[in-house]
Amino acid sequence: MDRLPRWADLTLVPLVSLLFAAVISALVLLVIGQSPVEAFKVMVDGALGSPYGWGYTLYYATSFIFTGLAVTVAFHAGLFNIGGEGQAQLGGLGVALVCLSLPWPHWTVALIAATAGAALFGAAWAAIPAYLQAKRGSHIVITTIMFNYIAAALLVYMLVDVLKPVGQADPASARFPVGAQLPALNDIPGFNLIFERPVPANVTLLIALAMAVVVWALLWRTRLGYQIRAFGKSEAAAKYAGINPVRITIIAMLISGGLAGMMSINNVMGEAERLLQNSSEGAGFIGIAVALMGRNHPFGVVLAALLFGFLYQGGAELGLWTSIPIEMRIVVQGLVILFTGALDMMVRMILERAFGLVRSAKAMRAA
Amino acid sequence: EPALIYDLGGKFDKSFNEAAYNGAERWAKETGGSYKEIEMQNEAQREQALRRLAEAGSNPIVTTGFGMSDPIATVSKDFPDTKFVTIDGWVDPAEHPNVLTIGFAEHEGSYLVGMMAALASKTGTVSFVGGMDIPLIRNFACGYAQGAVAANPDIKFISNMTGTTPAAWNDPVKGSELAKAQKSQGSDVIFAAAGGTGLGVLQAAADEGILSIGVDSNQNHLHPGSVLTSMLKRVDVAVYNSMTQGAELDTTMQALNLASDGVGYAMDENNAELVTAEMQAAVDAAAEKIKSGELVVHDYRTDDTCPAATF
Amino acid sequence: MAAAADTLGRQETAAPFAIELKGISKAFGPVQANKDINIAVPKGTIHGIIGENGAGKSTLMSILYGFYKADSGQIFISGNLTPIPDSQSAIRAGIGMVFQHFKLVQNFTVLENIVLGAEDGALLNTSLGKARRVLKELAQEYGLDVDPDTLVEDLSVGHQQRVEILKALYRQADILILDEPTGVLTPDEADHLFRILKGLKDQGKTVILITHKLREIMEATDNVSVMRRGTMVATVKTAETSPEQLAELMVGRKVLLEVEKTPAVPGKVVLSVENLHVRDEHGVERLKGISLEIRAGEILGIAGVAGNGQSDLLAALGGMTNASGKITLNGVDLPLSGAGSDGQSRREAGIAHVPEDRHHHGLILDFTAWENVAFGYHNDPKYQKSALFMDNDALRADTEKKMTAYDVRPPIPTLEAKNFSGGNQQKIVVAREVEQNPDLLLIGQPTRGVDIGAIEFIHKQIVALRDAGKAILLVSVELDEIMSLSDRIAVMFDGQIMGMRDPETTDERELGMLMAGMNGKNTGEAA
Amino acid sequence: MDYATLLQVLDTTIRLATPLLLACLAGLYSERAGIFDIGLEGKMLAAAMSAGAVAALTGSAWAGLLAGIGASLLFAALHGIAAITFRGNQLISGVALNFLASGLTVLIAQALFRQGGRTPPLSGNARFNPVTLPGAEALREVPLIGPLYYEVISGHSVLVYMAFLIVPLTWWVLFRTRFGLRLRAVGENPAAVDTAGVSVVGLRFAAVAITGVLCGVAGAYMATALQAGFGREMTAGRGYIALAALIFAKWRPVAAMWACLLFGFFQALALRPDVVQAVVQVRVPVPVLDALPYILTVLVLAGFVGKAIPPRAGGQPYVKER
Ligand SMILES: Nc1ncnc2c1ncn2[C@@H]1O[C@H](COP(=O)(O)OP(=O)(O)OP(=O)(O)O)[C@@H](O)[C@H]1O
Ligand SMILES: Nc1ncnc2c1ncn2[C@@H]1O[C@H](COP(=O)(O)OP(=O)(O)OP(=O)(O)O)[C@@H](O)[C@H]1O
Ligand SMILES: [Mg+2]
Ligand SMILES: [Mg+2]
Repeated sequence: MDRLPRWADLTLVPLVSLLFAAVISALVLLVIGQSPVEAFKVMVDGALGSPYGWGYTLYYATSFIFTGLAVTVAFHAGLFNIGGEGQAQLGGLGVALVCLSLPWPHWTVALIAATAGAALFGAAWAAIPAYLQAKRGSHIVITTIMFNYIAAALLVYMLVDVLKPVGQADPASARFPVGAQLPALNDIPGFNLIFERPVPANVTLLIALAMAVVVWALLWRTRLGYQIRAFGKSEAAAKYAGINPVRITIIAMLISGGLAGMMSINNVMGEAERLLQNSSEGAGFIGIAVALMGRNHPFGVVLAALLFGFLYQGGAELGLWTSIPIEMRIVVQGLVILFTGALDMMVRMILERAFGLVRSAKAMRAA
Repeated sequence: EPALIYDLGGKFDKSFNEAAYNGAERWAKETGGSYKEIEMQNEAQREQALRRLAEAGSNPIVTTGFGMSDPIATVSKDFPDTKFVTIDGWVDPAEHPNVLTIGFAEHEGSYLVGMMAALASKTGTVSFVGGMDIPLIRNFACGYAQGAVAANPDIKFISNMTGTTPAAWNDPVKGSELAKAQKSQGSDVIFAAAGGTGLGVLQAAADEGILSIGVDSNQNHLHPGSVLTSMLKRVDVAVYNSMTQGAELDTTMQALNLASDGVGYAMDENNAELVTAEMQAAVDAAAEKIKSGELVVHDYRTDDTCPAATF
Repeated sequence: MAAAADTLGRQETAAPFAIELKGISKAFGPVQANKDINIAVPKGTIHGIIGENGAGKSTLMSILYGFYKADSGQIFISGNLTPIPDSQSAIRAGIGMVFQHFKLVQNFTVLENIVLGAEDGALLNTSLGKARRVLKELAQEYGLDVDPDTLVEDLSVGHQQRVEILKALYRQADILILDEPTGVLTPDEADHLFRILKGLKDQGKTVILITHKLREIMEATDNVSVMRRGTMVATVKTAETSPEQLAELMVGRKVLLEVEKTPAVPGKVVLSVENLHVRDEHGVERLKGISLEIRAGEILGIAGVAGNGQSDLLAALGGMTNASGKITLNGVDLPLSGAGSDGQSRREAGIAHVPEDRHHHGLILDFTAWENVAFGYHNDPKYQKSALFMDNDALRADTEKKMTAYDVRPPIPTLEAKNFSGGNQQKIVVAREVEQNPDLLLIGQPTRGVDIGAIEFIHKQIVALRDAGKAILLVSVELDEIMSLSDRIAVMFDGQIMGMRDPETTDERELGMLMAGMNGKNTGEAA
Repeated sequence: MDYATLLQVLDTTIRLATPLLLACLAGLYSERAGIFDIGLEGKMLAAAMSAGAVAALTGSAWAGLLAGIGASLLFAALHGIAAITFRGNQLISGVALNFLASGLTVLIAQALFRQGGRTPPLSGNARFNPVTLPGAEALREVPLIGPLYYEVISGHSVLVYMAFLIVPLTWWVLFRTRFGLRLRAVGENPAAVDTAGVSVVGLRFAAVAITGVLCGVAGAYMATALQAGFGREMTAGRGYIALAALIFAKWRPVAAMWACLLFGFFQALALRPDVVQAVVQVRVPVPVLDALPYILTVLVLAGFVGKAIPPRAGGQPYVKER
C-alpha cells in the first residue's frame, strides 16, 4: 500500500475525519427529525454571524487552546493526560484563591499572580498521577480519570464549606475584587472597534496564543522539548540516551497540568469573575479532541480550538433557538475524537486507497 | 416577546420548572403569543443565556431558581431596558430597578401538608426529603414540621437533605434511597421538596406502599393512590403574570403566600380517597387562620431557626 | 529453481515431498520479503535454511505456518495443494512451528500452554487430564521433560523452547519448523536439541531448521536452501557442499572478512573494570563479577553466545542500568548507581556507545536524521544556540557533513530515520558516536543486519578510531568479526569472563569451548 | 449505628453495587481479552436510555432489557471495530464513545418523548419490580438472620440476583472452560493464541460482545429497576467506578464482587452522612465520601494495597504486519 504524502497526512486526515463526523452528525439530526442545513445555519449565524457570536466563539476557543496544548504536551511525552478537566478545576481554585486573597491594585498584577496560581494548582494536580506513573507504573489514564473525580469532590468541598460567602445559597465563591477583573475584548482599544458590546472573550485570548507559540518553541526548539519528544517516541531509547524517564514524565505532566490549569484565567477570572462549581464545563475533555484534531501541533491546536469554539457557541445557539438539544455538540465532539483518535487508521486507509487510484490513473495516462 | 429560563432540574421536572412551563404555556395559549425558553444544564451557562436573550430583545426575561440571581445582578446592568424576573432568588431592588424578585411563603403551604401528613400517618412518624441544603429548602421542612406537630404533638419527624450542590435537584437514585431509609425508620408519609430528586422519592414511596407528598406542581397524578397531596407553589401564576405584564412589568418585589393563593395544597381525583373529609376540614381551618393572620407560621429564613425541628 | 527440487529428492525417496512451496511472494509495505520462492523438502529429512539477516527466512516459514498470508504462490503438503490461510490450517496439515520469539503465555502453566488451541472440548478438565498423559509419553519418547505445572515465566529459555516443541508434537505435527532455535541456547542445550531433532527424524518426521550457523547446518541437516534478499538462490545436499560455498551463496560474492589493520600499540589504561555485578529487574544476577582493562589504542573484543551478559556489560558501562563494583575511566571513578550514573554522565566522561539494538535504543525511528545525530548529545554545548534554545541549523549542517562522510544514502538530514535501510541507519549511529571522538567507544553488534559494503566501512571506522589512540570495547556474536577486529578477545559465559585470548594465537574451536563454559586448557588436552 | 440502620445501609449497598458489579464484570471480559474499555460508562448510558424508552413504549421491562443490551452491543461493536479491526487507540475510542453516548441518549430521548431528554416514568410491568425470596416473610421475625434475609437479601429485582449469579459463572467460564483459557491467553499474549490456530480477532470480538451484553444489563437495571425511567447522565460515572473496582479487584471475578460491594457501600454511606456522623462522631463532608472509591483506586494503582498487574497485552492492538 502506498504511503500518504506528508502534507496529506497533516491536512487531509483531520479534514476527512471532520467530514465523517459532520456527515454522521447530519444523519443523527435527520434521524431525530431535524434539518441539518437549518442547524448548520443557526450555528454559523450564532457563532460567526456577529461580533457578539465571535465574542463567544473566541472565548471558548481560548479555553480550548489551553486544554488542547495541555493534552498535546503530554501526548508528545507519550502520556495520555485525560485529567485536563480536574487540572482545570484546580486551576480555577488557584485563580480564586489568588484573586480573593488581596485587594489587587490593577488587573495586570492580578493577572500575573492568578496565572501563576492557576498553573501551579493545575500542575500540582497533575503531579501525583505523574509521579505514580513514573515511579510506580500506575497507568496515567486511569489515575487522571480518578483525579478528575477527586477534583470535583474537592471543589464541592471548597465551594460549599470554605469559599461560599455567608448567606449565599449557590456553591460559588465571592465575586473577585474589581482590581482582579480582566478587560474583555470590548474593553481593549482596537478590539473595541469590533466588539461594541460586552463579550466574554478577554485578554486571556492573547495569553493563549502566546502559550501556543511558547509550547511550539518548547517542543521543537529547546533541549527539554527534544527530550520530551524523544521520551515520548521511545522510552527505551531515551534511557539509552541518558534521558531520565522519571524526570521527563513528571516535567511533561507538570507543564501539561499547568496549561490545563491556566485555562481558568479565561473562564474564572475573565468571565465568571468568581469560582463556580464545574467552571471548566468539560473543556478539559475537549482538549483531547482539539489535540487530536490539531495533530498535536500548537498551530493545529489553535485552529482546532477555533473550530471547537465555533462548535460550542454554535451548539449553544442550537439549544437556544431550535428544539435541537445542546447535547448535539457533545455528539460532534465524540465523533471527532472517534475519527481522529481511534479510527485514524481507517481514515488513512481510505485516503491511501484514494491516492493509489489517483496515482495509477496518472500512470495509465502517462503510459 | 418574553423569555423563560428553567433551572438545572429541567423543564420537565414535573415540579418547580414544570410549573413555570405550565404558566408560560397558559400565557401563550391565552394570548397566542410565543416565548423563548432555555434549560440550564450547567452553572456556567447562566450568564450567557441571559445575555443572549437580552441581546435578542426578549423582554421580560423570567428565570426560575435562586442560582440566577447573581448572574442577573451582573447582566441586568448591561441591559437597563430589559426587565428580568428572578423567581425564588433575590436581587437588590435598589441597585437593580429592572429586576423583579418573586418569593413564596413556602412555610405556609408546607404547614398545611405537614398537618395532612401527621393526620394520615399510621406510624406516627413523618419525614421530609429536601433537595439542596439551603435556607429556602429548610423553610419547606420547617413549615412542614410545624404543621405536623400542630396536628399531632407526638409526631416523630425525620429530615434528610440530598446534597449541597445543584446536583441535589436531580438525583432520583438518592431520592429513592433516602425514602427507603426513612421508611425503615418508621416514616409512612414523606414530603419531597427536591426537584427531580423528588421523583425518586415519590417512586420509592409508591414502591414501598407508603404515602408521599409532592411539591411545586400538582404531582398527585404521578402515583395515584400513593401521593397524599402536593404542596403547590404557584410558580405558574408568577410566570403567567410576569409574561402578561410584558415589558411594562412592575418590578416591586412580590411575596406570594397563602392569602394571595401563591401557595396551597392540591386535591383532585387521584388523592380523593386518601384524604378524609375530617383531614381536609382541619387543614382548611388552619389555612383560614393563616390567611387571616391569626396563625403565624414561622419563616425559617428570618432567623435560621425552626421551632419544630432541628436540622 | 524448480530444478533444484528434482535434483534432490525424487530418485532417492519414492515418497512425495513433505512440503513443496511454489512461487511464494510476500511484501511488507515497500519491503519485498519473499520473491517467487520455490522449495521442496523430502519427507523424513532435516532441511536447513540459511541467509543473512532480513533475507526473508522467517517470513517464508511464517507463511508456511499460516501466520502471514502470502501475496501469491502455492503450498503443497505431501503432494496435495493445501491452502494455508491461518495457523489452524497449518496445524491441521500437520505443521508445527517453533518461532524465533517464542509464542508462549508467560503466566500460564506449561500444561495450559500445551492445551491452548488444541482443547478436546468446551470444558478444560478433560483436556488438561489428557494433555498431562500425552506429555508424559512425549517426554519419554523424545527426552523432552518439563514439569507440566510450572509457570512458563519460571522456565529457562531452553525449557521454554522444549514447551514449544511439545506444543507442536502434542498437535501431532509431522513437519516441524524451527526458526533460529540455537541463538538463545547454550551449546549444551543446543546439543540436546539436535539429539531431539535426530530422534524426530528417525520417527519419520520432517524438520526445517533455520540458522545462521554454518556449523549447525553442516552437522545436522540433510539438505540446505540458501536465501538472499528475498529470493531462494539455491538448494543443495549438505553432503555435497562446504561452508565456504554456502557463505558465498548467502552473500552473493566471495567473502573474505579480513580487516586490514596494523598491530596495536596499546597505551595507558583507559577503562578499568573491577568486580562488576549487575542484577536485572527480576533480581537475577546477570554479571557475576567482571574485571577487565582496556588500553588506549586497542580493541577488546567480547565473544560469547547471546545472553551471557555481554548486553548487560554494555548497558552497565553505557549508563543504562545500575551496577555495583568499580569502574574507572582515565583514572577517575565513575558512579555505578544514583546521580552521575546515567548515559548523559557517561557521554560527558568520554564514553560513546553504539548500542546492540539500533531500533530500540540507538535511534528514534520517527525522528529525522539530524535529530538522531543529536540523540544523547542534545546537551552538548556545540549544539546550543543560547541558554534556552538548541541550534537546529548547526545540527542539520553537521548532520549533512557526517552523512556525506559516512556515505549514508540518501544524505538528507531531514528524512526520518525509519526511511533509511538498516545499514544506513547503522551508519548514522556509528557516525554519531565515532565522530564524538570519545576516549572509549562501546560498540555492540556493529554490523548486525548490515550489508557487506557497509560492514567494511564500519570496520574501517572502528580501526581508524583505534589507531587514533582510543579504547574500544567490541561486542559481537559473529566470531569472524571478533577474530578479525580485536586485538584481544575476552570470552563471556554466564555473566563471567571465561578467559582472555590473543586472536593471533587462538582459533574458533578454542573460543567455542570457552563460550560453552569450558576451560580452554581442557579442550586442548581432549583434542 | 443500630442494626436496623445497618441493614438499611446494606440494602442500599446491594442495590447500588449491582450496576457497578455488572459493569465491572463487563469490563473484566474485555480487559482480560486485552481490550481496555473506558467506555463502560457510555455503554451503560446508551443501554439505560434504550431500555427506558422501549420499556415505556412497549410496557415490558423485558423488552426494555433486550433493547438496552442491543444498544450497548452497538457501542461495543463500534469499540471493537476501532480497537480490533482498525487497531486504533483503545483509550481514545472509549473516551469518544462515552461522549457519543452522553450526547446521543439525550438527543434520542428528547426526540422520542420531548421530556427534556428523559423517558417517561415507568410503572407496573415496564419495570423490574422487587421479588420476595421464598421464606422471607416467614423468617422475618427470626432474630438477626430474619431481618437480614428479609431486608437485605430478599426484595430486590431479578436483575440483582442475576448480577450476583454472574460472578461464579464468570469465574467458572474464565478458569474452567476452553473459552476462558483462550480469552485469558489472548489478553496475555495474542501471538500465542494466533499461532495456536485460534482467531485473535474472533476471540476479542466475542469478549467485547460479552462486555456489551453485561453493560446492557447494567444500563437496563439503572432505568428499569433501580429507577423508573431514564434521565440524562443517569449513570453518573458508575462506569468509571466499575473500572476502578476492576483494577481494585485485579481483574478477578470474585474479588470484583467484593470491590463493587465495597464501592456500593461507600455510595450508600454518601447518601447517609447522618449515619456516618453518628458512627464516627465527626461530620465527614459528603465530598470525602463521594471521592473515597477514587482515592482507594489510586492507592491500589500506586501499589500501596498490593500491585495491580493488568493483562500484559492489554491496550495494545494485535499487529502482525507493521
Ligand atoms: N511484520 C513485519 N512487518 C514489516 N516488515 C517485516 C515484518 N517482518 C519482517 N519484515 C521485513 O521483511 C524482511 C524479511 O524479514 P525476515 O524476518 O523474514 O528475515 P529473516 O531472514 O528471518 O532475518 P533474520 O535472520 O534477521 O531473522 C525484512 O526486511 C524485514 O524487515
Ligand atoms: N520491521 C520493519 N517494520 C517496518 N519497516 C521496516 C522493518 N524492517 C525494515 N523496514 C524498512 O524496510 C526497508 C528495508 O529495510 P531492511 O533492513 O530490510 O534493508 P536492507 O535492504 O537490508 O538494507 P541494508 O542493505 O542497508 O541492510 C527500510 O526502509 C526499513 O525502514
Ligand atoms: Mg528471522
Ligand atoms: Mg538488512
